[in-house]
Amino acid sequence: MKALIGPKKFLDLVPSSSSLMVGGFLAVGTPEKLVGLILDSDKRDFTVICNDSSFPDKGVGRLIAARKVRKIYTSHIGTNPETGRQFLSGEIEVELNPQGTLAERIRAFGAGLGGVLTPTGIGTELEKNRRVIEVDGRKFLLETPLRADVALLKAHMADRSGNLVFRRSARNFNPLMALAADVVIVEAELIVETGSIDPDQVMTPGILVDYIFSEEE
Amino acid sequence: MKALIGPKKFLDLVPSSSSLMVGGFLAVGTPEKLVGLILDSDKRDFTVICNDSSFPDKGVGRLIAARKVRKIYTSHIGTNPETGRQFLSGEIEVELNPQGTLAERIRAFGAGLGGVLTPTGIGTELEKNRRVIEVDGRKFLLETPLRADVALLKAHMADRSGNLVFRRSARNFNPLMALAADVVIVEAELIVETGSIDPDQVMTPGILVDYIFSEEE
Amino acid sequence: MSIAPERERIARRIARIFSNGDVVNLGIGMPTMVGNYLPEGVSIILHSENGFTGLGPTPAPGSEDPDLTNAGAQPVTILPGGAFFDSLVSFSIIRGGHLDYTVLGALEVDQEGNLANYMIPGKFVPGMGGAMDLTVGARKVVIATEHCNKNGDPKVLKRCSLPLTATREVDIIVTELAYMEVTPEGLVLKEIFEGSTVEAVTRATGAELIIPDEVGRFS
Amino acid sequence: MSIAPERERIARRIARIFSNGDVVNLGIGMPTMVGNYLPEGVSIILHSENGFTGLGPTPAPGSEDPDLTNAGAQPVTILPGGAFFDSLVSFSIIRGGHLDYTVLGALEVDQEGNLANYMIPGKFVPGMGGAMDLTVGARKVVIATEHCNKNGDPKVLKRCSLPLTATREVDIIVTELAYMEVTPEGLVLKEIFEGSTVEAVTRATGAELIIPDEVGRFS
Repeated sequence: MKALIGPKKFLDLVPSSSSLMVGGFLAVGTPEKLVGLILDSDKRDFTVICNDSSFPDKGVGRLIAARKVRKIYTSHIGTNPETGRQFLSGEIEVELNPQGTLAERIRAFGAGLGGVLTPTGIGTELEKNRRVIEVDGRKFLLETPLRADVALLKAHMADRSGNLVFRRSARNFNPLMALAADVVIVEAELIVETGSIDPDQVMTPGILVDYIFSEEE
Repeated sequence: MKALIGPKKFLDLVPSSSSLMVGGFLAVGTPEKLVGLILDSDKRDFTVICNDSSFPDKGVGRLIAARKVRKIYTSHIGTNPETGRQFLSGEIEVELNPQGTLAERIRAFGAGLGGVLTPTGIGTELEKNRRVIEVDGRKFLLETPLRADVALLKAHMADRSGNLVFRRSARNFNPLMALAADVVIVEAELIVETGSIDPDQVMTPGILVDYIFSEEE
Repeated sequence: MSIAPERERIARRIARIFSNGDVVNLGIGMPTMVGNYLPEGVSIILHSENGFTGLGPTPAPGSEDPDLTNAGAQPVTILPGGAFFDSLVSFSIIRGGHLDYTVLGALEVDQEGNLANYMIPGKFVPGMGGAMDLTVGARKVVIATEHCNKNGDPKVLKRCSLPLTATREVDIIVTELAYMEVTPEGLVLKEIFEGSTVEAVTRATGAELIIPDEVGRFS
Repeated sequence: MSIAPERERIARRIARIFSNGDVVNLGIGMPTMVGNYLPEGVSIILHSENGFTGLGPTPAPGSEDPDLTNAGAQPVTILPGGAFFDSLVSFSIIRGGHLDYTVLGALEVDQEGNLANYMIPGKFVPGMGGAMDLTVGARKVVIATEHCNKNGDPKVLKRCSLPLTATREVDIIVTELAYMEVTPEGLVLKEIFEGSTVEAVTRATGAELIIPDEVGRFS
């Protein structure tokens, strides 16, 4: 049985200056309640790892608009003018990663790898900040693991053992991030009893989840 | 719609001396009908990539007992005395890989990576045949991609678009191999119409599958 | 949704590239339109990098599913035979060579097959999203672009000047004026818009064009 | 299934290592027995490297599911709260540090925490299976082994002579005579079997043992 946590305990788990992986693709699959709690708190100076910086009024975009993010690792900031503005003015640090590379780096940490060799980015500016390793005469960039203190996931359904089911395109980065953070917290649309989900249909095994958010706690 | 193929067409796709990835863990999740067809044919000299060499009377173990395998990439041969005997006498070449490394190598090819860095095997005999790469002062083995000409998968259910659902612990290496071979052939317990499987519950997307085996063809 | 005739022409020409059953990723913007112009009898499977195959049309108003969007966050549908997966599998499909085509826009593209489409330093830095992976990973890369930018300067160049998305990966470039292929010998002008001339196209192009004896026409 | 009292003793002592809720992978053979001796009130989650968590007991005869076996191909069950996954996820869990413990057998184990358990060159070459990954990846590695081999030679050594499964990864060694911990200072004898003596254990051990002032007893 996983601990159900309410807003107060949740905020204790995400101190200022901590690093947060946040599921979602343009806010689809982002745990908006958890983001909202951080937004309404005095917590700040977060490092965020997320596919994109969303929109100013959605997902992690809200944290950026509220100037709570010091650095973001992401693949795309084009939908949030506030990220671009803060980036050009030096208020926020942005490390742009190809989307597949971002996924591989998160997975690399989660799977205990020292890195992966990818052809993506060879011959581009990315080469400047990466080691180039040749295998059988072909060049690859060495991409190193990415971790976070806390992962904030959004699931369609969680059972009380932490097993998760995602829905439609809201799955995206959520299952990867479940392996790559010290503390994994899930916001689920439905919380069901252990045994309610066919174990073949679990998308994230419960052993990877630490806490399930519940407004009733 | 994927082509349904019968025994004759199937055997045309697995010529002698080709390399075969075969799903299964001690034959659980191995397509026994496809293995049986190869066994009963005059095809030989295969390279096999499989988690283990199974038992002499099951799965790929049958191909080994029939001396149809020239080389096997695997993690374990202890359950098939015939593999050990042929290995010690020099009749079969065996490349032993840690099971997780075998999975990563297959995935690396399937995902277009040049390789992955793994801590597994550091300080062991495996170092002799691998490049050692240091990242942040920690040593890793560079494990390179593994591919095959043909992947032989076993699914519980396949729809006519090639979407696959596996069952229980028969899943194992099957989903990984679906990305790592030129030709992907599936033997399914059930073949259903397109649209019968909830797209959230598909475990291998149909675009990765080339042929569905059907005895009726 | 109205569409400029030049953009429709590009989308229509690109749509004729595909064979039945091809798996294709269409980038945001003009490439997305390509799906509307497939010839009779040709059906392709669209891959959406946020996590599924079988991308279908926009849902009827009121039946949108907030959990089902395309890579541009617009509500879409999934067709029978489609499948959902996570971002890791999505990009394994992309980088592992499991897409037949990707269609992407360009800021600049050049005769060596280099592409620049993700940033203008100091001005416009949206990020590469999935574009670098798509360009490197898809079997064939098709660029959909206006022949010239808003200032009238050519976008098809000898050599890109902006930061590259990928090197030597582009296979086909389609503009409202020309259908070009990147070959080991250079950039070949295979077809021109029926309302234009080889001379006019050459003049509007910043790249060295190889002009075969027979140049086709498209409309 | 009958079990030698020495092996039962090892399994029983190891079972007392775990805390409630720990995620544990038990190797084939003696380690598998550990699950039968958990203290009252302690429930652990077993990971099976062939692809699931929530490994449960052997099914009743006649209700075996051919698709549901443990890593030794024996029919098993899955408990409520368990989940199936593929081999990639299974070993991501193992290597990514998501297992609290693995319990493995040994051919040899030494005072530096090195383990040899997958081959005897020229004689016995079963392969490492998942053992190398488990040893490197699990947070704590527990070795379950007889103190001496069939010839009476010690299996706990100064330095392994057989090819290594992993270097410096072993944390705890439990035999029918002793419970030992690998520390930065060396191998510490924490407890001995109540029917033995420190001298007898020291004599049967090929490693240098650090003997604390207080050595515990187990039964």
